[in-house]
Amino acid sequence: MTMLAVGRPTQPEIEAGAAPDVEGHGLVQDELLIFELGGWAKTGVDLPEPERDASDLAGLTREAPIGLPGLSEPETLRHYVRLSQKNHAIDLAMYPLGSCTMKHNPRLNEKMARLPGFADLHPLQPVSTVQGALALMDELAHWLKTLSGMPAVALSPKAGAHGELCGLLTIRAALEARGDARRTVLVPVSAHGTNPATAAIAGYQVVEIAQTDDGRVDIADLAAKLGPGVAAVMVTNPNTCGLFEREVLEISRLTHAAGAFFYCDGANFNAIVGRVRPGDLGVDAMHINLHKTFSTPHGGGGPGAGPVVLSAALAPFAPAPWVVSDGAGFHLVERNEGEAAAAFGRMCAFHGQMGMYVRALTYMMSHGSDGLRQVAEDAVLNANYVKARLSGELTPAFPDGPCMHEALFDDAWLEGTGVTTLDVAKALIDEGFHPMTMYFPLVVHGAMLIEPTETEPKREIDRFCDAVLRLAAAAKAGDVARFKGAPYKAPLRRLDETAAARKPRLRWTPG
Amino acid sequence: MTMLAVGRPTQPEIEAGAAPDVEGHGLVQDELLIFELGGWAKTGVDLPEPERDASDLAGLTREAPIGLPGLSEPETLRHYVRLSQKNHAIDLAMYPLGSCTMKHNPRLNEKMARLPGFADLHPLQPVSTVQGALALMDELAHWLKTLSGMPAVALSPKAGAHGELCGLLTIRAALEARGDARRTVLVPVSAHGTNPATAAIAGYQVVEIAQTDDGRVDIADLAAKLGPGVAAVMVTNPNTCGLFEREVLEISRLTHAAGAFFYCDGANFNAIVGRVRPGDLGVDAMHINLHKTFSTPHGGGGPGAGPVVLSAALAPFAPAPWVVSDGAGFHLVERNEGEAAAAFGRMCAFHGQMGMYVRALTYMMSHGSDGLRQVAEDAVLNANYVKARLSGELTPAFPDGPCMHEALFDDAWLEGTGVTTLDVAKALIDEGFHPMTMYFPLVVHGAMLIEPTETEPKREIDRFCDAVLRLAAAAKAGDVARFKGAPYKAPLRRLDETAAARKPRLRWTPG
Amino acid sequence: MRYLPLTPEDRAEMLTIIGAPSIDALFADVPPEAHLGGPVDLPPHQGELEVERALGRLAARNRPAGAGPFFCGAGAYRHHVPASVDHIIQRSEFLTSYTPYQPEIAQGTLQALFEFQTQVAALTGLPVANASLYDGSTACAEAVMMAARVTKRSKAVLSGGLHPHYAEAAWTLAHTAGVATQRLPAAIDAEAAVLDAIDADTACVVVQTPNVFGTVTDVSLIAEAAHAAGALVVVVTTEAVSYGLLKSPGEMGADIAVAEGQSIGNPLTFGGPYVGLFACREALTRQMPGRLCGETVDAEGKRGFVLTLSTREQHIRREKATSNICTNSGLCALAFTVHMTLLGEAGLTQLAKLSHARARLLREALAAVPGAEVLTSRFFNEFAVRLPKPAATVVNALAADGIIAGVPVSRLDPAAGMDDLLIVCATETTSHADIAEFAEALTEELAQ
Amino acid sequence: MRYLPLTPEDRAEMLTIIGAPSIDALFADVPPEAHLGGPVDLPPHQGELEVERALGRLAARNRPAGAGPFFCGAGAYRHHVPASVDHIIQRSEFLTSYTPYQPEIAQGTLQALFEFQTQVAALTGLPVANASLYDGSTACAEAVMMAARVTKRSKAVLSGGLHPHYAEAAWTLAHTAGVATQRLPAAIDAEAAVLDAIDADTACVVVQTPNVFGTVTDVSLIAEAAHAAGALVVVVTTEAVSYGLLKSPGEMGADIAVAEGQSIGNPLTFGGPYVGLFACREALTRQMPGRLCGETVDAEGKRGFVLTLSTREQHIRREKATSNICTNSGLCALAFTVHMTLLGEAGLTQLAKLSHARARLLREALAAVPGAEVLTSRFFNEFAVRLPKPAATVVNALAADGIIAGVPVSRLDPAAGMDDLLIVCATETTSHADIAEFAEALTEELAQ
Ligand SMILES: Cc1ncc(COP(=O)(O)O)c(C=O)c1O
Ligand SMILES: Cc1ncc(COP(=O)(O)O)c(C=O)c1O
Repeated sequence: MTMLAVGRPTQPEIEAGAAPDVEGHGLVQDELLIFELGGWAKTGVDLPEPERDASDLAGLTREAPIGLPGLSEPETLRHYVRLSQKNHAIDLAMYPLGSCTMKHNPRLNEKMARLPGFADLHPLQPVSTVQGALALMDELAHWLKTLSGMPAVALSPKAGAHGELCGLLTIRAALEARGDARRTVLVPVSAHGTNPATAAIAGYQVVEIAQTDDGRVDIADLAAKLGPGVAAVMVTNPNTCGLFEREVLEISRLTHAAGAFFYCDGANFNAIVGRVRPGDLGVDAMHINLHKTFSTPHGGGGPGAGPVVLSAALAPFAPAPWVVSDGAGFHLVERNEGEAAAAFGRMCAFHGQMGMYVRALTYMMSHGSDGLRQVAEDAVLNANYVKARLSGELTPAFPDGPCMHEALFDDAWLEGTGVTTLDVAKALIDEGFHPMTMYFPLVVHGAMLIEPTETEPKREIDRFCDAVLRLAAAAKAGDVARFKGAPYKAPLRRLDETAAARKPRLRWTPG
Repeated sequence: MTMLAVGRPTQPEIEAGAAPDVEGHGLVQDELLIFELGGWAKTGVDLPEPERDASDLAGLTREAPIGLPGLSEPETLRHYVRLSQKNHAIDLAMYPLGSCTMKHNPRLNEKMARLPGFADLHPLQPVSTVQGALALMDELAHWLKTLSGMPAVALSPKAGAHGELCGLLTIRAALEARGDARRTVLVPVSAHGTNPATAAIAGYQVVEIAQTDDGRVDIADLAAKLGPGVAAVMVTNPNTCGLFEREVLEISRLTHAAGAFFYCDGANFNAIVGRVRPGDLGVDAMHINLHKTFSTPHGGGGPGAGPVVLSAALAPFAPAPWVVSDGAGFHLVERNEGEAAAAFGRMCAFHGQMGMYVRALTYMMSHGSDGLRQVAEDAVLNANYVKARLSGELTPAFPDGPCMHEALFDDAWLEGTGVTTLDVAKALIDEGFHPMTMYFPLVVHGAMLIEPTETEPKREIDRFCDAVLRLAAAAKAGDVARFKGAPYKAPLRRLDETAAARKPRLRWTPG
Repeated sequence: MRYLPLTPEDRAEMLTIIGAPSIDALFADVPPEAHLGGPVDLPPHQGELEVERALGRLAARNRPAGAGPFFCGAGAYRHHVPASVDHIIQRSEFLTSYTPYQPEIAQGTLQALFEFQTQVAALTGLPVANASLYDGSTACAEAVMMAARVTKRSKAVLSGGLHPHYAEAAWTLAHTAGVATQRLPAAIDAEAAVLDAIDADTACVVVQTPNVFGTVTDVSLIAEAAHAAGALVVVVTTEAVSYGLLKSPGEMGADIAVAEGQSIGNPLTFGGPYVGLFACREALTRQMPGRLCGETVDAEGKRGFVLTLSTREQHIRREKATSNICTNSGLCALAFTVHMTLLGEAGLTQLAKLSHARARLLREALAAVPGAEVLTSRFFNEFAVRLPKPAATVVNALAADGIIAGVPVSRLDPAAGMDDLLIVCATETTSHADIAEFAEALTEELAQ
Repeated sequence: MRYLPLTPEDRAEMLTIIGAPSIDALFADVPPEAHLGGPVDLPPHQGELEVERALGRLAARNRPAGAGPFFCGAGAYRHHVPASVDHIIQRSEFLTSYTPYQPEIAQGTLQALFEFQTQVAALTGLPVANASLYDGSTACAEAVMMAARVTKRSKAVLSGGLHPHYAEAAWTLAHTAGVATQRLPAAIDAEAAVLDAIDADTACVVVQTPNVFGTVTDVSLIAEAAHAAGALVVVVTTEAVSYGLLKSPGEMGADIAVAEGQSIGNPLTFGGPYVGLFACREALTRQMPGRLCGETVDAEGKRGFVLTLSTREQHIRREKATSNICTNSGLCALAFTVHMTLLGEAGLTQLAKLSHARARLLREALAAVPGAEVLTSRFFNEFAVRLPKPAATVVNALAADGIIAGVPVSRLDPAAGMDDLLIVCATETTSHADIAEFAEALTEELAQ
């Protein structure tokens, strides 16, 4: 149908003024919780009538109602589409969360993961009916091993932290196998929280390694703390300051000399993929976040996948399942027997994050060896460009030398302005960007960690840098309100997290 | 990675004030045209090298550059995702465009249309390789014929207007076949623009039929104008005032008595589907907008599909292609021969809107005969509810008796307020709704045509009615600025259509 | 039912507020004898799972183009559509919005249309393009009508290289308006022949390049002659990818260029929905059919886009409109634009060259098949082959072996007396293996 | 390369601004000997079409569950996922966003998580649920660790009905922390046996209902006894749809309920990604692993949601955290919530009853097969069948006929000495024809 059938094109009659108090929000809709939309008897599905009753379960069935609302399909779709528009996303603008590698998530990955041959496959079907799935896992393993320069990989860990645990348990098993019970793991102060947490959960005492003024592992301190009690040294490289551990070869030499294993947190692998192989650096175990380096989507918090590449010394202790092949095709070793006799156990049910394997392999094959190398180079180039553009106004935590995939700033430049790192982050929201990572790593005061990734165009990085510089000028000019009140233009103003923690309301309750 | 590694949850420090002049827009991004994003040498695809050159086309190949920018995949995706957020959509809120039937578009329809067995099928493959596609067309035809109570259907028209043309050309062919050249088509004043336009293009003179005070065809005027020169009477039923033509049987009786054919515009079929069969009303031809009644998406302006159901008298003259079947399976009659010897010609290349057929049949099978009947009932119920809720403050164009699927108001209630129908529409945008259809039908002054459809929940209709009533109160209270300046909260303020028409800029040009 | 939000309680409450005793009361205006007592004779509602299975069974009875060697063209082309294109057109905001009549909340669609028009103008080498028509064939018919309006003449000369379906659709629309369409005999290299048919009553000549037999023609000379005779030149293209390699219609003097845009961004889908491209000279703008999107500013002076020049259209001009079109091919146009943006000039050129290269490989392979003779000398990515037996017979035989060999001319135009001609096509999706398999199977078939 | 926006000109310009002579200069910190001269030994980049074909070939070497009769359960379940669920989780704003650390621009994700937590709490009958863990098995392991923390005891008793993979994952995590896991012998009706194993050092008993053999148990009495002994009760559920019909863990006295949420909203995907549900009593909140979303207000007093109580988590508490989990299963949790919202209580109950009904039909059919003996008496939608030959042999034989007969116990737990046991499962996707075909094929197979 047609608007304006009167035929006269229209024209604004009055000069635009500020909005009078209009209750609505234009396209952005307030949205209640499903529990408040009142669909207590509704459903958005149509199901046939059951052919049998549940009389055989007398006494076992629920009497009281569950208390779950339902909505018709149109209402459900609208509810979640409305909610979605309250999110920032890579697809909307730069998302420079340091250490998170928020890169473009290709839609081809999603399409491939949805092929019935992958998505509609049960983990316990006879292996004769899943040869393609096992071949894919084998191929993914081949890529990961080749890119890392390491001989083995355990695919099953479900995220980075899970991979860390897998790595440390492999090390623990290797040590036990040689009757060498060691009790501590050395972790740099700059490490991501999951490192010490994982070490503790793996049953180790965590001892911190100091950091040098140039943001690297303090070799002297490391040497001093290494000893017969040390099971592993857990170093992130490139590290969480966005710097490459220059002394990495020395770190691994010292570590091995002390009979310990070198665990590398590979969350930042994106900076070196295709250019440097951890295997060449003496690494014994490293997890790879497929949801970072290999573009599987973060999905608002997961799922991810954290395969762990392993050195020859550790390979035998990797957990089940293993994919092995012979003339007859691929097989799954699901128990600690045969090739996996020394496996330390099992990380989870079934075989890991197949959906992420498909996405990651799709991405790897798309980039190829040449493209992946370019990924690292562009990621590092973008980060150094940000560092160069902002260093005039902001204070880089480690000014000397290049950074790798992320640029780290401290809050010295805010001194005396009354504006904090948090305020800058919130003000960036008004500028249309997701804030950088803030207050991490802990070793840097008021840290601002900016990781553009290789999939940001120069134009967008410039837009971002311009906004940061505008804010820097505003802060120095004393325009504090712009920061303290920020965000002004987000779906919500600044949220009260303190109140949330003081008396937690963790679920909706009637009335 | 983590925000707030400092560990202290944060809290707003200052009371929320109005936003200072912040340049950004939060989540809503300004977005340039692709031609301004400067990717003149870029591409977002990777293609292998051609194995042969184009030397054999010497003299025929382009020398000058085309002048098309390209973008990488991340940039392209971001560009169009940003643009998308500047649109209103059914999935966001009520979209009560009268006569457009903006109902929920089920995602199952989209999924089915993308099955390779439908989406990856060439129209000229050997029929032995497309039996499922022909079976689907045959099944769709069966549903349309059964629902309309008519013996035949021409599927190929690509939208409603195309269906109108198909219908009139069928009528013309039938008349010519009986050596009866008639020159005029009678069309009510309230008709949709496509009706007179189509009649003219089909080579007929358009004569208007008057309308009664209660918004129906003036039977006396119709009778007066009917005669040997009249080829067809073209009536929309339910009509564009949202009313059922009470005298429809008389209309068809008179029409047939005069040797003319009764064409019904079926754009509003949603109001009666499953409850009334046009065939029982004496209709000879009627197009059905699959993109209205049968939920195929409007897609920002199309594509649609406009199959035309036909009476026995007209059936032989339907255009190619025809799907026919025998023991050997389904066949396509693609030329005016055999069964189709009398066909008037061809509406378009190939066989019509297959993608829409799949969606429409998916929808029909989901609803079934019982669900489709309920569709009509709920659509009519919702419209009458809107009429009831608004009639106190607004002025219904036809207060007496029920309306069908849409509620029509005139602008008498705005008299003296200085506010126009257009202003009300723009103010509704600020309230978060898409405006109703305005200034159509032409027979009603400052018409506001509201069609909620059956897929709107009562809660949303109430939200809409509350907003309209709020605006009515504001208009009567003299708050003109709220209207004249509206919209205030949309991505853009009111646009200058007059300037656009005065010196048209229909494409981007450098500089 | 899952698509219906109203509950029985809602319905009861609403009826009360309406003041109606029952739903039936709301249908009181329907003549009693026309009321259906109950549901019509069709199956009842089904769940998603059941419907999905039923449709899946139908789909399984078709042989997708991608399932094996495949060589059909002749107006619809199998090109790879990037996953991100389909992702964008499924965005709720694009998929479930209407024609952008309220520009303040439709800038997404409008800006995309403005980009579409600019891309189409660039590709066709003409200054003005509309916001899409149904498909290439209806765009061609509209072009003929427009030429008649502009020139006030009543004859259109259709080249023998014009796709037969296009010729039929043009005839259907034109003859009702008293515009004669003179369709010249089918011929591989047919375009030049239109010259001899031009007379004082000729509104336009309609030529196609690459034509239905694949022949590429530089229509510059034809255009000169036509213009000299006061006729307009309509250049038709069914394979939009060819714009990436060949001279544009505008460059060759076309007044109106129409094309089928399917092969950029849109799947085959058995023939539709597709997207008609329509471009012309500036002077003809106000005679164009279909919607136009134009640039303007909002009340704050910010750039924005609106539908404009609607006084040409049915909803304003009614029986005097330039066309009756209302709903067009919006979402297909969006798919075209997104894919075109991904390609860019570099990608489109590469894609065109690759399709051409694969077609040359196909030509080499088929030319070597005993009994097969390649007839088209200047082609982009499809050409005609003469076979020693009816092409339809060969196609059916090869289909049984899982090879879709192409389109027999007899299927499009039995009257042409070209039953032994087969139109074959290659694109970037045609693999070397496909070609080898085809040549081998054809050799066998012709040997019998 | 299509995913890389930088042009050569961009790179040169950026290097200049950086003041670096070359890209290599930016890698100066890498030890020279560790520099790779060129690309590693892997294939070069490929276009979308080529990659799609390669992955398609791999997919084609698998037999999808939906391709024919299919009866696998045992921890992963084939249910129909509505198309709208997949549409929502593919929305850019959900798919390509990170953990909602900046709540002002993550309310979409946060509100959905708050709805998720509320739904999980309702389903499990416990007041507090977290924002998801990796899957059911890791959730189970975390529950054991949490129970040990809470009770300061160092033994967990695992029922013989607990899914073997769950038991192994729990053992793996627990034993490193010095928490012993006493795994009781596998048995069809195994849960009650945990009572005898409880001692003063028992931190928790872990029972599963429906258990891996399908047996449904009312654990109320077990809970009473365990509580009396100061032990916590962890109730595991692998088939979340069963919540629609059976008593909830909370109702039966569970302190902690963990479940695999896959069967609501998530496809099988060969075992992952799935979504772990984790709920517990209020008093245990601050000992929970994983993220929690809580309600609060913004500076204008408007309701909003944030991640809260993070002082339990690794990024704040580091080595003292309750768990090392960071990335969880956000998008799978969203799929769960969207599907759960579509179902509602009415739909979930209906779905549960339908799955149970189909399982009863399956039981009737298999019970009639000579040689087959149904062992599970109280089941929801799966049960164990004893066969006269090794179950694995039968499964492989039927797979050859296109029937996926179920999961042999030997595959999960060879040590159990139950090689002749087959676990079969039915859901709403199991048709009458599937069941008939299975029974017939099994009859034949056993007859040999
Ligand atoms: C440096 C580092 N290590 C480990 C992790 C943990 O990875 P995941 O969140 O996948 O468990 C992250 C990501 O948050 C990280 O940035
Ligand atoms: C009453 C009426 N008739 C005809 C049409 C034309 O249908 P279409 O836009 O599909 O050509 C419409 C829709 O705009 C309409 O509302």
